[in-house]
Amino acid sequence: MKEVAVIGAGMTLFRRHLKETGKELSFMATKMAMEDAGIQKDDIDMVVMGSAPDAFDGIHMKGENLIDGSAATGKPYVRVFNGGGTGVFAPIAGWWHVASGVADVCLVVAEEKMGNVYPHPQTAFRHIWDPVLDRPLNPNLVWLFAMEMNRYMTVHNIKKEDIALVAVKNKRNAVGHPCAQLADPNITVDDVLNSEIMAWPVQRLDVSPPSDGAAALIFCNKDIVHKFTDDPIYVAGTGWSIDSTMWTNRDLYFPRYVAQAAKMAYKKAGIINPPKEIDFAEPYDPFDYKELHHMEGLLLCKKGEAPILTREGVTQRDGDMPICPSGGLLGVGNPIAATMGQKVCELYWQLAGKAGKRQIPGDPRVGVGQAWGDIMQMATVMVLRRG
Amino acid sequence: MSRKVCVIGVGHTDFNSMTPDMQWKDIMYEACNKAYIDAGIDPRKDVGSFITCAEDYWEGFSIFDEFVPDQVGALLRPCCTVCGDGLYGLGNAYMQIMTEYFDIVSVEVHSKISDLLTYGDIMLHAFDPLFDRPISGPTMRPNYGGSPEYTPEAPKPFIGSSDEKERVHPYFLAGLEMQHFLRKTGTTEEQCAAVVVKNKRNAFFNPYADYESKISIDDVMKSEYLFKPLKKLDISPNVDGAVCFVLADDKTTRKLGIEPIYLDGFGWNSETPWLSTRGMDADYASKAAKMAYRMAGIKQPRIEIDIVEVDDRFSYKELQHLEALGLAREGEAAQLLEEGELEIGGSLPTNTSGGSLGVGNCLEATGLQKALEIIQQLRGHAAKRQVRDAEVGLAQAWRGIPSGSGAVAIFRRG
Amino acid sequence: MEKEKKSWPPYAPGTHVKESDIREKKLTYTWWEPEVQYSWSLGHAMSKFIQGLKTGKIYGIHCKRCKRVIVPPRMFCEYCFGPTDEWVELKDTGVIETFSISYLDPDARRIEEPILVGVVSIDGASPKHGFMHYFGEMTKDEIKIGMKVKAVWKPENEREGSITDIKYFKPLKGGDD
Amino acid sequence: MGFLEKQTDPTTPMHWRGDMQADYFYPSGIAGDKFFRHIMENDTFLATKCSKCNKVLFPPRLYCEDCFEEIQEMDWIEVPSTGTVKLYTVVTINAHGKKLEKPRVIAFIDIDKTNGALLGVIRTNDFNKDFLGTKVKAIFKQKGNREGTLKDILYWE
Repeated sequence: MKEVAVIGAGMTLFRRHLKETGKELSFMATKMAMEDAGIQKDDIDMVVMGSAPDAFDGIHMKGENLIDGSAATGKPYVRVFNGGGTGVFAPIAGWWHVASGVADVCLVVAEEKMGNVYPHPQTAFRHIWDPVLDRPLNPNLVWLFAMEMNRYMTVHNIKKEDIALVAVKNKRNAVGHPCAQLADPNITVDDVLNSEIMAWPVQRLDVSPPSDGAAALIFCNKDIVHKFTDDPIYVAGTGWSIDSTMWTNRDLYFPRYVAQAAKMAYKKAGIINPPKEIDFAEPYDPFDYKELHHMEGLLLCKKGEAPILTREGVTQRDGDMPICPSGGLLGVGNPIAATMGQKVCELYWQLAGKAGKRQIPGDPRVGVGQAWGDIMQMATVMVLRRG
Repeated sequence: MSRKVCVIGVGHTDFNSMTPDMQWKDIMYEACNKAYIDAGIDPRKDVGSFITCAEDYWEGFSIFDEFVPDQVGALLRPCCTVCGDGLYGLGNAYMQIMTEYFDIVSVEVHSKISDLLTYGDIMLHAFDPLFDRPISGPTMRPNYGGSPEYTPEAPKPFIGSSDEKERVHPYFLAGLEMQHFLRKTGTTEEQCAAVVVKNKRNAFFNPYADYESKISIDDVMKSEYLFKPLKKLDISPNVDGAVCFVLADDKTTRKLGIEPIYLDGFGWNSETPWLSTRGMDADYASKAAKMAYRMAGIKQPRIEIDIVEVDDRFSYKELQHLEALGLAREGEAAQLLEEGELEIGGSLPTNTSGGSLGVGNCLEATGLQKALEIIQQLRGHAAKRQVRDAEVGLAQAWRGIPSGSGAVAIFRRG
Repeated sequence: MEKEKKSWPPYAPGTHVKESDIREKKLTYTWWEPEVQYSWSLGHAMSKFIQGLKTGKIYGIHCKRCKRVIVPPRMFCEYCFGPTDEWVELKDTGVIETFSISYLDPDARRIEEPILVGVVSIDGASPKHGFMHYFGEMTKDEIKIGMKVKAVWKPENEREGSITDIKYFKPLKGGDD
Repeated sequence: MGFLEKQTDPTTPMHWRGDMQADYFYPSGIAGDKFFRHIMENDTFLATKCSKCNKVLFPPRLYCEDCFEEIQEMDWIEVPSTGTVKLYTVVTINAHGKKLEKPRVIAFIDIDKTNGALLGVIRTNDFNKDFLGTKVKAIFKQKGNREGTLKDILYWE
């Protein structure tokens, strides 16, 4: 197996609607990553596209449509897809292109244009449900999360105030992020608790917004990394896992699939005691409770302990275990697959000391990024390490 | 010493124009179950990672990946969707094994296209929305279904500008490409028809094929022009079916006591998505083949390769692909066909399974249906269509209209 | 080295478009309405399940190896990858595993009267095995996790073989069982 | 299939209808917006020239996909809305596979003074004619009715 290094990353603005086409967004993110790495199109051997449902962009086989913007014309190009998990899964696929020795330099592009679908991005989510069991009930996507959140709160007896702290933290963290859609330096817990109820217990400010955006990442083989940088960041381990389609057949209070994926990634990375050995994490936070849920799934704390850590300030950017220092999905935006920008690109920027205003103090060496998708069943985990 | 990757098990369902009694989950389960039994493994214990190749709109779900794990045996295991032909899945499985994270990886791909009622419209949905799709017809929903109500925020829909009331079938692109191929290589329509005759005849000896038939060149020539010069019988009809491959590294293969068939090389490539500037010479296939030949150490493909299965969703595609793969010179493929070299007993047996014209077009499963034939031939399990002394086989697939992407895989008997 | 000092991402490419810009047509766009219709095969398990609903019965299926009674039923067990064994008729009562009080319709438009919805685990099936449905005859303040509930069926002549043949689940009181 | 018990009554319902219906709005993008705004006011096209490989890209783009260079403002050029038929086909069926009311001729048209082409519908009543190499020009909607999409080109003749 070849060691794999990250040598460049880029991302676009995240907004509810962007004027650019999906191709153009991919081009912009790719261009930035290529500038970061200091390479040209010809240096790239292969390209991986990560993009979530075709039903957002409104283009069937949309991977094919995005080829030219992803610097992939005339190159081996493949699109991988895991629902919401794609944000971290696309880099995992990029990693195996290089780790297997098939490619030396692999570009990963993640793109999403949720603004294309009318009347609302959630219209596309109508079709994620089982056609026989669920769709006749006219479900809304938020129901799923509301049900999971309720179960999680009830089992561990968690107060909404503690969960709202996550939204506050992430929207404040996002202030230093130039691409952020919902950064807010003045938001308070009361703002979250008083926001409109969507599907109790989920309220407006508990939720990340639908967005347009793209992100890009460049991997290279360790043998040639000296050409690009003196201080490389390596992929230490990857893991992914999927649970049953039948989400009504298991207890939703704990994401066992996340634990499974995390164990796989930690084993490969040689991590035995995750809370001690991992310096910071970017768990997937489309909803504020999800960050807590995923911290527990990533084995960064015991079951039910995440809200306590949050209350104690441990997960703040200057805390012992910074969580979502980028601002996460709640602050920066949620263009499903393009959240690679917060979940993996951010790990790279933090470890390389390039995060500017968002930089975690204390010289972080190991970070973990995670995404989650499908009907509450898919987890993808990537651990990056410096030097 | 670096690993080698072998095919240790294959499983498939029958291919049928429709499968009303089986859910998509059921056909996937059947193919996977047969492949695991074939390899003699227990998916719940032995398989490290699972790959499914699918596209959302073919299946009818916004996120098809959700509906995969149970029936492939991937509960709480690494499992993912690759949006591409089955051969792409095979390539990714190869890479996963080479990372040494996994020893055994399964690749499943299926077509349940009979579930989809609006095939033409979905395919149009793959065209570029700004510069290609509008020429196919009105932007408003053409006939049935009725429009959903519009919110005040929604932009008002445009009315189609010309007098067209219907959208044309997206296969017009194949008609254009066929015209280009015929002009460039001097191939005739009769020669394309001969491909149809050959493949539908081969399908008689393939028990899972759905469109075997004894027809003459004349029958094909007399079939109606749908997209001149493309005729009705030049087009492969859609079928349902599923195929599953189980791959493993060479050490595990030996441990299982399985005679190895090596996945020696594979390649894939994509051309520009801009239809209007794409070359139309199946450049994707020649680039993918170059990559695969390099990986497999093949220098003279025409001599070293014993059997090929190339994408023949449209009759001319078989000839075009043979030329793109470097197995025939420009304009030579039709000549080889006429000389009988592409027959089962010829020097370059092509689409012995019956190809998409004989088996049916199984969309994303096309690549693995072709790879399946190669495996059966290399194992010597092809009964009446067996090619003698087949050692090296090549399978190639294209992603279909309107893409310019395709993959190639080369298998070698160990 | 100069590059290293920069804060990444150094700029944020992209042009923000407001909803009002679209309404006022400040940018050009193409509109398209696809026609996307399906007729999925139900398969043996789902077919039996919805026919059961039509006759007022909830069917589960037994996996003997895993000692699981599964609902909604399927032809194979995802835990052992073997075929499932025997059909089991379940009760139409169960327990609320989790719920939500929704003010949103499927297209994220607001509705006045909230929908009570959640997961019911069905009595007679293995623990935590159930499906999603509506709740009725209770207020949003009364509903809670762990509550016993019973299905309220549509009149027999209105049932059409669908999950909606059950109107909703209502609180189970002593005499109902 | 590997199942132990199956349905055997052929009259049992085995299908479930549904859809994935939604409507789509595609912004023209940076390059597209410029192009479509131009054809709303003019009867000519815009194309972009890559300063590196000198290809005249049509339809115009924000970047050259081969060189991956961004197109600069000064590289936009005006080209005539005429061209030559590169390839054509006569389509007789609609997307549902039914006969079209009237066959339609769809062609790739090489746009003059560019390295690009455009798909277009050719207006004709003679479906046996050989159109290859025919010079054609775009017929636009009346100015004022144009909406900034490819639909503003009614047909080619």
